[in-house]
Amino acid sequence: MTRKISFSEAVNEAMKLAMRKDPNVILLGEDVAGGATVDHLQDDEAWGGVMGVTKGLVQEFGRERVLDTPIAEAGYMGAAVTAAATGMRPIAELMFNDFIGSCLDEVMNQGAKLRYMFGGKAKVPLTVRTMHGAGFRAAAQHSQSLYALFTHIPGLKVVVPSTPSDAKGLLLASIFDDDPVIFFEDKTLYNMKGEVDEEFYTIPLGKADIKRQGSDLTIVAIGKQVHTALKAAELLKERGIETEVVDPRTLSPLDEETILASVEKTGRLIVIDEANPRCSAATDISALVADKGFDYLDAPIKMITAPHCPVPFSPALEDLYLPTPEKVLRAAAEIIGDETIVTV
Amino acid sequence: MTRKISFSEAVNEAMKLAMRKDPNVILLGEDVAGGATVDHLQDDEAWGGVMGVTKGLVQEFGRERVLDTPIAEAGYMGAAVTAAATGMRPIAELMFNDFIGSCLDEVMNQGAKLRYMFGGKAKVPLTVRTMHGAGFRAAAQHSQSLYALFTHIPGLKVVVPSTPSDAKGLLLASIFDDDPVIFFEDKTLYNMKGEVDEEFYTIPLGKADIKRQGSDLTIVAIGKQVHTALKAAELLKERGIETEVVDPRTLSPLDEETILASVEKTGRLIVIDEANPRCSAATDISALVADKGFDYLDAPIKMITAPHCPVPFSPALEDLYLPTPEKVLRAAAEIIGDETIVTV
Amino acid sequence: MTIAKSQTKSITQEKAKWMYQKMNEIRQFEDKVHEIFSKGVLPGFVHLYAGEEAVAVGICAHLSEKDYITSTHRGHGHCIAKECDLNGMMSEIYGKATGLCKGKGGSMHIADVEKGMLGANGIVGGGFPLAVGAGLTAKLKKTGGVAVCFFGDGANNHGTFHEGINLAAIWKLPVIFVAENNGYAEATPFEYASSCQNIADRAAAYNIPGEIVDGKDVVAVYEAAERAIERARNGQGPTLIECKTYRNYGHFEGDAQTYKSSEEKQKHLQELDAIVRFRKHLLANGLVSEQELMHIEQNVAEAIEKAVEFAENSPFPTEEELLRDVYVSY
Amino acid sequence: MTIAKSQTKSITQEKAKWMYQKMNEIRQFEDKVHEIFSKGVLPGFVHLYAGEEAVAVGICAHLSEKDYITSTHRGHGHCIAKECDLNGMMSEIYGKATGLCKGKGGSMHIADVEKGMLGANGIVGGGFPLAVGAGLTAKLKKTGGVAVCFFGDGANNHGTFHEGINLAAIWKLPVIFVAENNGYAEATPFEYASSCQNIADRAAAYNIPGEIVDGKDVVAVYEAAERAIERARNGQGPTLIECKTYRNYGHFEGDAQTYKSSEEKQKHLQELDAIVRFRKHLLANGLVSEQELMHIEQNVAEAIEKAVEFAENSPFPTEEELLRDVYVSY
Ligand SMILES: Cc1ncc(C[n+]2csc(CCOP(=O)(O)OP(=O)(O)O)c2C)c(N)n1
Ligand SMILES: Cc1ncc(C[n+]2csc(CCOP(=O)(O)OP(=O)(O)O)c2C)c(N)n1
Ligand SMILES: [Mg+2]
Ligand SMILES: [Mg+2]
Repeated sequence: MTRKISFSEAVNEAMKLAMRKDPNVILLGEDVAGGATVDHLQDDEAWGGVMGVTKGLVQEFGRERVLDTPIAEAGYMGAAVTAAATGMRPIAELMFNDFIGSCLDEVMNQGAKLRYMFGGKAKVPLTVRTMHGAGFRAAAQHSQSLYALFTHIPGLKVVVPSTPSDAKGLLLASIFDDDPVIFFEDKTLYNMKGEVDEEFYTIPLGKADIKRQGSDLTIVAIGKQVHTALKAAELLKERGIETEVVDPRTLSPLDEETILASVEKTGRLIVIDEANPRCSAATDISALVADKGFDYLDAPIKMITAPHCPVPFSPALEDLYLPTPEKVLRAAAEIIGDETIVTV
Repeated sequence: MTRKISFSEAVNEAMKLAMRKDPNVILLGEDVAGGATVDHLQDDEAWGGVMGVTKGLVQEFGRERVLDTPIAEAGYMGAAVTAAATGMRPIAELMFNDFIGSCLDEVMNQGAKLRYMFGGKAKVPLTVRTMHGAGFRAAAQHSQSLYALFTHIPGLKVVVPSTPSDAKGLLLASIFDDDPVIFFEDKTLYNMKGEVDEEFYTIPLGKADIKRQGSDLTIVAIGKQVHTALKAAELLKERGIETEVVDPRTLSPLDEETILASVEKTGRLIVIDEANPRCSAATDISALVADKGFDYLDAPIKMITAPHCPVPFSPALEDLYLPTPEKVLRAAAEIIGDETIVTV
Repeated sequence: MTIAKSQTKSITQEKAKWMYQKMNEIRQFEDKVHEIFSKGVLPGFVHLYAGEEAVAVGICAHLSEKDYITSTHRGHGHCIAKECDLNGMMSEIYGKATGLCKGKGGSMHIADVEKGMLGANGIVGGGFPLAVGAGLTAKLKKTGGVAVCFFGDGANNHGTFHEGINLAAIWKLPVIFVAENNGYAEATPFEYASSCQNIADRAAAYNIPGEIVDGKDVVAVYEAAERAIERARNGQGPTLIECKTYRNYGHFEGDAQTYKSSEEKQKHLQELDAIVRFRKHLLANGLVSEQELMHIEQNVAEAIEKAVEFAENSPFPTEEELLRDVYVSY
Repeated sequence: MTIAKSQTKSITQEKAKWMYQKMNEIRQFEDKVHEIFSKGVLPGFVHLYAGEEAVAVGICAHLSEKDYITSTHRGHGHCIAKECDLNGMMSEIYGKATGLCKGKGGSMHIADVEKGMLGANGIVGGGFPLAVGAGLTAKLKKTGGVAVCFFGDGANNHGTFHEGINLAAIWKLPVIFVAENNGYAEATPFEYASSCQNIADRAAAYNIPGEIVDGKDVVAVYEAAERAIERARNGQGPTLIECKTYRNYGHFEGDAQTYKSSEEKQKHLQELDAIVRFRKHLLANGLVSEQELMHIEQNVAEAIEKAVEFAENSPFPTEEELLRDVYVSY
């Protein structure tokens, strides 16, 4: 049975079901409960996460399995890596993905590489949940979308869901995956509602989802930008252009087949990625198609990304920083060769 | 006057000249001198860098300007950021680029963003010198080429030289640049010799160099892989194929014009990048051409990169990990449509 | 380690007035931001310094423009104590073009390098290495300046605490590490997250002096700072000062603060209020008259009103600012 | 803090033989690697443990397979003390398919998770958080196991030292932090890089016991470890043991070691040699006979020769290994 719940409720539900299913699933992070050792909060949380995403978990699973940590990202992330390698199935929350600067080694050189360096004699079933995304007026150090850094690193899987329902199924798949997964949650999507199945279900990592079918133009969009793509597709439809919107859902592994098949059908590709443009997921997808899908292409591949600058604080500037349907339309006009599209 | 010196001597000479020119230039890092406080090494080094690249600097400039640091990358890298912002012009050595896991925050969230977050009211004339590259049998945590991570981050400049002469001129330009620059030195190039001018000279950041002219095929290659490209070009010439080898020299900023002009001439592009393939410099350059150079292209864009795996220790495997002229030939055969090329 | 008690009359009348003014500026600035934020006008995250005024002011009373400070996500108080412009600060929090950072930084990144203020910082623990760098410049260039690193009890468990203090200690840099132990890091008690009883206890691990002061007694903070800064300026290296304090508001605006008990709040917000206590101290010691104090309070209120007005009437930054200041060349 | 002296006869005969054997295995293994490396046969960086045998062996003598250790770039000794297979180790160092990690890890990443050996580590300071994680599993799963983190004096200034020990302390995890203070990190003296006099002094910052032992006296190490491990197994949390030791070779093979004085080398390599001292101790206390000791020495020598032979006769990994073990699915 499905019912409408928010993105953050869907994430919460996934964790709850995972913890019920497997006693080895634990959660660690800063204030994932909050109020540790406060007398009146022994079995209750103070916060349940900085954005309330982990609410209720400490009540159900107790402070042994829902561990508040000090502000020591390297410490608890490294601990999560070997907890995973020695029999637990930890979910470690990196509050904002921007804080990876404090624990990249634990993720990149330990978690991602253990299995390979040990010749296959270890597995690291670790899920790192982390918030990303601009548009929250949170400025340069709390607004980045850093999934490209992780996608670059072999040994990691990278998931960026765009809807509540995907978030739940992908998070459950991530938690029960035997490799380290970095799971991105866009903070500006938390309040978004959608139909979500009550039951335990997983969505396989590495399978893209076609969020809209179309035959004239392919847009591959990441995370929240799937919604920008869908809005642009609506506007394009008014001009008679049928847009296919592909949501890769996981950047690593990437569902190359679905992307290539779509471009084979449409002959045109726009990639929307709100991250910075250089060495990004946008360039990654573009380069894939410029190689394996070259013969399908009727026009240049366009990328709609953030500019090459940090995320500005001022709302006036941050709004300019992000991709918009209008920017997509401009690119579409260019590759379709119809300037009137811009003015839809 | 030029004379033949090694890559590491060229890097050393650049630092020496910079320190002579400007008393604000200081050098910090682990064992950049070595032997700090050892009685018989007051004015002498124990090592002069783990690979000897900073030899002789402490003798000339003293321990006030050549600072051995504890193993505290976050500490000294962050210190270098504000030393730069408050009037020094530091060169901070990150021994292996793999160690960025210990100090990414200082580079990404502080050094790269200060100027922007402060509305332009600071500059950060910091140069981070760091070793990269596979082929040294140094295994997964000492062999990565992580320039894509840095190129992704706005506010940083990224330099990857391929010859002694470029290394010297680019390092001097980096040191006297007013923005933070990450300067990559391939450890397997240190012993490579080349003609280098004795004098102080700079090579502008953001200018590619055409290392070989050709009209049939463009190879853009990064760092050491320029030499793979040149070897492949020799082999291709035997088949009558004229290859243009473009060395971007700096990945950020990237000389888009030179790359696009070359592809306009040749109609074909191969990118060689020994880093891992996803969200890489290879995909970055490919995506650039798939957009702005699409109309020049006669064939798919090929990327010769490492596979999506950590760097293996075993020589037998590491040799398979790296790009080779043979792999380039295979790609060339494919996009030129002449299978006989492979067998050159 | 014993908690240092404040001596009398170490502070000149002029300094005392400055301190009282700055403490009031901070309190009123924060109360005003709290008020405006609750109306939904302000963008983003805001962390208020109200309650901790004695720390920033007691320390910065010794500093001049050649001295640097590094700050935290809770940076407004440090900015004001380091004499950043109130209009420019408020405007920055609004994201306006007239902000100290042209609206690009916001509350968590207010900076004024010329004033020696190296920025609020969105990264907990980010300030330790940055203070070391400013101290290194001071030492190498022999400016006579010092660098002060303000940090929270939460930051005291971050790796940069260890690396930064060790570096400053071995290089004998003129750096003062000032712990603002307000008992909580977000919703997590200091006692849970820290294996030490006092942050100052950790000074011994670096062979540097560690001192605990009542961080709500501005005179005590002032005096501890004096000792530390003298050591620093004399080339004797860093000191760690732990100020026991309390934040009057939540971690950020919107925090329900369920982790605080009402007795605790009551005690701190009323009995122990740093401004009330300093006011009494000044009057009791005849340093400043009641009239002068009221005059200061009123001037401050006006200045804060003006700052809000200035911010509200300022324009937002325009499009060309988006890609400016990424590099020196653009 | 005083340096703990070793008591007599805390060690059973059987244990004593095991310890003597392991110490000899380490010494001879490393001497052999040194010899082969100098012939240019071995690829990459190699960091030898010779001289520090008493530390790894004195600690690991208390451990079984349910206990975990984390190691360093100088990991051969830890591997051997944790009973990793000598053939598999040597083969790994050669980069052969029969290596413990199929040749993919090499000297800096030898691991055997089933034996509780969580890997040598190319990242200085990398082991602290990893040991905490193993300790966390032990606590949550109530395995009765402990985790030992071996680390160098250089690592003691890395941020992970601070974060890892604090975490283990607040969570009262069964982790033992074992400092191998050999006086140098690469070419940098401990005294220069560390603001503390002893690494064990830093234990106080985490409210945990800190103990200094003569790290070249295997009995002293054994006894200190016993106390710490008992505490850990009893749920009393972590201990920091500092072993004062010395590395006989350079930082890595190829290091000219200009930073060492010849008196220092002489003293350590001769007078203080841990194996010689343990040998004397065993004989003096009548624990093991001269004949038995010689027998052990000879067996070890043979085992090392065999290991080299095994490694040399093993094949290199083949192409399909390149992309295997990146993920569980391939
Ligand atoms: C590296 C990092 N981790 C986590 C956070 C999220 N965060 C912001 S403030 C804060 C609590 C800081 O506590 P404390 O240092 O005591 O300062 P206070 O807020 O009490 O002034 C946390 C966890 C962050 N900004 N940076
Ligand atoms: C994070 C990191 N920084 C620097 C290095 C380079 N490095 C390898 S070993 C070493 C010295 C380590 O010294 P110590 O911890 O005392 O161990 P020892 O070699 O003496 O056993 C250094 C600096 C590294 N591997 N990792
Ligand atoms: Mg606090
Ligand atoms: Mg050492």
